[in-house]
Amino acid sequence: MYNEKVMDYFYNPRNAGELEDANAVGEVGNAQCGDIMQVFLKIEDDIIEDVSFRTFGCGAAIATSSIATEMIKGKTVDEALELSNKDVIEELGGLPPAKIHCSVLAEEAIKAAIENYKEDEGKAH
Amino acid sequence: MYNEKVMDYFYNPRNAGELEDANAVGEVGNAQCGDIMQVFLKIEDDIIEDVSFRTFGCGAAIATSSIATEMIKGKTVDEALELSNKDVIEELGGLPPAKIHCSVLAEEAIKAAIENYKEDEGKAH
Amino acid sequence: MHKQIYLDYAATTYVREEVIDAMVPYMKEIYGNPSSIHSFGQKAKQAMADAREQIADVLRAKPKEIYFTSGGTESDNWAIRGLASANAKKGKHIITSSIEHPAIMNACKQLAKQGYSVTYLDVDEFGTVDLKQLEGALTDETILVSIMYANNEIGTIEPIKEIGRIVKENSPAVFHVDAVQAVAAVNIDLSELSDVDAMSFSAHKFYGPKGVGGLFVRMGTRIDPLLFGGSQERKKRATTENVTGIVGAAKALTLAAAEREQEQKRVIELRDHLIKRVLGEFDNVRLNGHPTQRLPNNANFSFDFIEGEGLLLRMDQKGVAASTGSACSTASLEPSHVLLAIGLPHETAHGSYRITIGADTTKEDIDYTVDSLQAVVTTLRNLSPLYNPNKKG
Amino acid sequence: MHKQIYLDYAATTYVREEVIDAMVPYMKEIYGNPSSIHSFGQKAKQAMADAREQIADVLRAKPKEIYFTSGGTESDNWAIRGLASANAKKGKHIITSSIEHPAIMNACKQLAKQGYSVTYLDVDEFGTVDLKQLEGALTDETILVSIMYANNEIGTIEPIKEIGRIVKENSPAVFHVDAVQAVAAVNIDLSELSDVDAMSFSAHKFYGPKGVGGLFVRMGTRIDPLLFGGSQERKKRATTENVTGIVGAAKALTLAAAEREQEQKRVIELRDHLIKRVLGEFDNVRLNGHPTQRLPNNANFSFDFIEGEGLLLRMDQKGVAASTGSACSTASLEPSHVLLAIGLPHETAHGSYRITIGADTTKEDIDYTVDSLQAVVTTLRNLSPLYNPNKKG
Ligand SMILES: Cc1ncc(COP(=O)(O)O)c(C=O)c1O
Ligand SMILES: Cc1ncc(COP(=O)(O)O)c(C=O)c1O
Repeated sequence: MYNEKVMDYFYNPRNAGELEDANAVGEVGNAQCGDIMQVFLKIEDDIIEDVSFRTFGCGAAIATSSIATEMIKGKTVDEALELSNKDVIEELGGLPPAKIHCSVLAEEAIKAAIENYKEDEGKAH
Repeated sequence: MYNEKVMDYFYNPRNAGELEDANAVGEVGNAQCGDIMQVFLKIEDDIIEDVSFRTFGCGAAIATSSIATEMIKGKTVDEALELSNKDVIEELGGLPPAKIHCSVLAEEAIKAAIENYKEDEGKAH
Repeated sequence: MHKQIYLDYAATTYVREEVIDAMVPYMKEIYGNPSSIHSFGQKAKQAMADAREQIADVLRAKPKEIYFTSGGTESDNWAIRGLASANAKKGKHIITSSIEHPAIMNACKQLAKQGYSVTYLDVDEFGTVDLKQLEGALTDETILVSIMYANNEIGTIEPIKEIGRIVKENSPAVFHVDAVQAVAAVNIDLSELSDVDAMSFSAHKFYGPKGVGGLFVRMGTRIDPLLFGGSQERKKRATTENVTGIVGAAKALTLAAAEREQEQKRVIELRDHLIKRVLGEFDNVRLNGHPTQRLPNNANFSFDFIEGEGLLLRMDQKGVAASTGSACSTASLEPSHVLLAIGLPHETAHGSYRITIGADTTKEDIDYTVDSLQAVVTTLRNLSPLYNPNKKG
Repeated sequence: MHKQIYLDYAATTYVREEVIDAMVPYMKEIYGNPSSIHSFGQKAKQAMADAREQIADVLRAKPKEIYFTSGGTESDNWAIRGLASANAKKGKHIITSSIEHPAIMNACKQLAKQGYSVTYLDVDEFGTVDLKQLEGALTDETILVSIMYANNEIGTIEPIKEIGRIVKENSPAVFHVDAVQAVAAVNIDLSELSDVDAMSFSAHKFYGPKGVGGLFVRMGTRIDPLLFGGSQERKKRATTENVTGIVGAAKALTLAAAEREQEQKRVIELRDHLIKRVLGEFDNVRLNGHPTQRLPNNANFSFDFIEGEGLLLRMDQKGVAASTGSACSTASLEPSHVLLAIGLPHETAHGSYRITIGADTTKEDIDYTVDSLQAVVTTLRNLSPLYNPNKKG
């Protein structure tokens, strides 16, 4: 059903868990739909220094969450905002048609986290 | 499909062919329906001394024709008139439901032959 | 590579060695078309007649009441459409339950588009059909009631005899039973279940071949055909008969019936051991389905905070093949309608895991499965934003 | 006991040894349900995908255009009903021929009861569809034309390419072809037959298993399902897939395609030898069907003055199994609608005998058959009130 790369990211998720020193958190989805993703960012000087995730969802949801965190690590906030679900699917080498929707989760969670960060930044100033 | 007795009468029909010295002939059915039977009777002193048949029709038609001729041989004309298709089927040990109609042929052909005979007798007197 | 443990016998079974052996001659030697009147055809016809008799014997029905089909779905579709249209003059109301297999559900939905009205009965938390609601729903216009014998996901066995009695006392309806999960697994006596007018079964659920099933239609019950063509199956179901499959189905059912008592005992023991371990060793888990009125081989759990597909795949990686009612595995994005019908919240429904035991299952398999579940559930919960290890549900 | 000679390959075939060997692993080891996402299921799914590709390759179609069914009848019924209802908004007119298989005929008759109008095209004395009549019958309301590739009784091959062109030039109709007798026997290239939108086939006609067939549905052609339930076959045909049968069908078709050229030549030689002997040695006999545009393995004769069932049974007693279009063998009491459609008088239609040659047939078999026919035809003619040995027809 899934290709090997998806399976690898599902079985061995990179950046899984809660980041202790995160300064930005985003959460999207809801349990009713069967998909929730939390993303934790540690942003310093506009650079995403560290990132982690927690996901409630199917294999595709977990794999896309994981690879998306890898894809934004070390990037600037603006670069991270540009990450689309298409990029994520491409990086994974494709997803079954019924699973395309899962890849939106990661994109949205990252955007939510960065938005929260910017709001907090705004408040701090 | 057919029981052994039917098959036997079909493969080895008794009284098949045209009776040279018949004094009564009956023919019923038509080729369009797929069933024709001719019965040849040699009647003497009201007794059916000899009998034969020719049939165009399926296995059941041939078997019922044949056994019917056996059943009336040596009988009086009145006894022969009483032969019903039920008797024929019983004597054969049964026919498939779709073939019951075939057994009517023999009964009708015998009746037709005897009727013809009686008419001729009537004329002769 | 790990040991491969198949625990998805409700999805399908392998074909038993004895059944394969019984089938092969019908591919090689006795291969005639049963409609042919020559000896090759007549031998095939006889084999089919014998198979029909064997199946009728096991179900305590008459051979003439057994019609062969291509499986459970065709039997179900045929029953719903064929019984409804044969009785459409009497009314247009159909009753079924909200936990039926899609083969019933979607057939009913099709009829709803064609002017029939369909009542979907509720079930209680254990998946048992609401009998009071049934009684209230039956009218003089009700022509068909279809209730499954046992549910394929949660294993609940419905009170078929009682349902039949209520149907017949309160309506002129014919009563169809989807027994695809029950035939062979439990003892069904159609001479005793006299209110059941039609019943579906499928051979690949009891170690017979895929692609062959049947519909029992009680004498005197009118049903229109679903497949039109030649005059096979007493003009009720056209197509060259799958003689090989039919012989296999009969052999499989005969074997199952002979071994049922003993095998049932063995399977129930394994299942109860499984249930006991899972309920004893896990937090935030529930057993779905009825505690006692359930299929001998079915255990269906919901593990809170995690999603079923991930659970299934990680268990598969460990060599254990089972099933889930999770949305993600169904292509519909909705979790199982059965789990929602018994009142599970969505998030719990998403985390369901169905284990169904079969002929090759051992106690070691069950123990390995529970041990593996320990690891997998922990991993997935740690990944889950819903899980707080300090706060126990 | 005599030698047993099977000459009824158009009715059904045995399953080839290589096909059985290909199927057995899918009963024993790779038995998962293709809808299951665990490894057992995925392996079965892969096998099905491979089979679909193999069949598509032989027919020069795309794998996505091949749907599996339970046989020719289901494919035909599905095509007629599914294509008609998916296009019902555009019109309600259907065209077919008067020599179609009952699976098409009776499906059309069902639709006629539901408000569709059906035109049955005439055929000429050889069984070829009247193309002028077709052209005249097509209107803007015509939504479906269904014509068989080759007739199962008399073997006539229809001008499918020409028919397709006429259909598309004169109407918006979709074009379905019942190719149950033709697939494997003749070379069908669906990439070239671009006007064919749907096509039925059945595995038991080409040394595959009974109970499995398929429907080709060209990309972009809309069709409603016949079986409702799970989301198998891209939601077009519910039921647990008959993986074993599907693998067998693909294997059988692949083998047939590889051997076709050589086998066709061999079979045509045998058939022509048979036809030459029968027409040369018998009085009052005719060959039914087209003299050249006919299936390689089909010879259909009418012997005047005798009835087909008797002929068939007596030949069977001599060890030769063939077929007849006689009324008595059909339970309907009407002789074959095909023989009547080509203009045979009833009494001639009753005496038809179809010999279809196959993989095991030898020249000796053919000669034994003709010799036996000599004896049997003589016996039955002598029994027949229609026969006058002195007066030759
Ligand atoms: C209760 C129930 N009904 C119907 C079916 C459909 O059977 P089949 O897959 O043989 O079409 C199944 C299994 O798939 C089932 O479990
Ligand atoms: C031309 C034709 N169409 C349809 C069918 C029906 O196929 P099946 O018997 O596999 O349902 C047959 C054979 O029986 C046939 O010869």
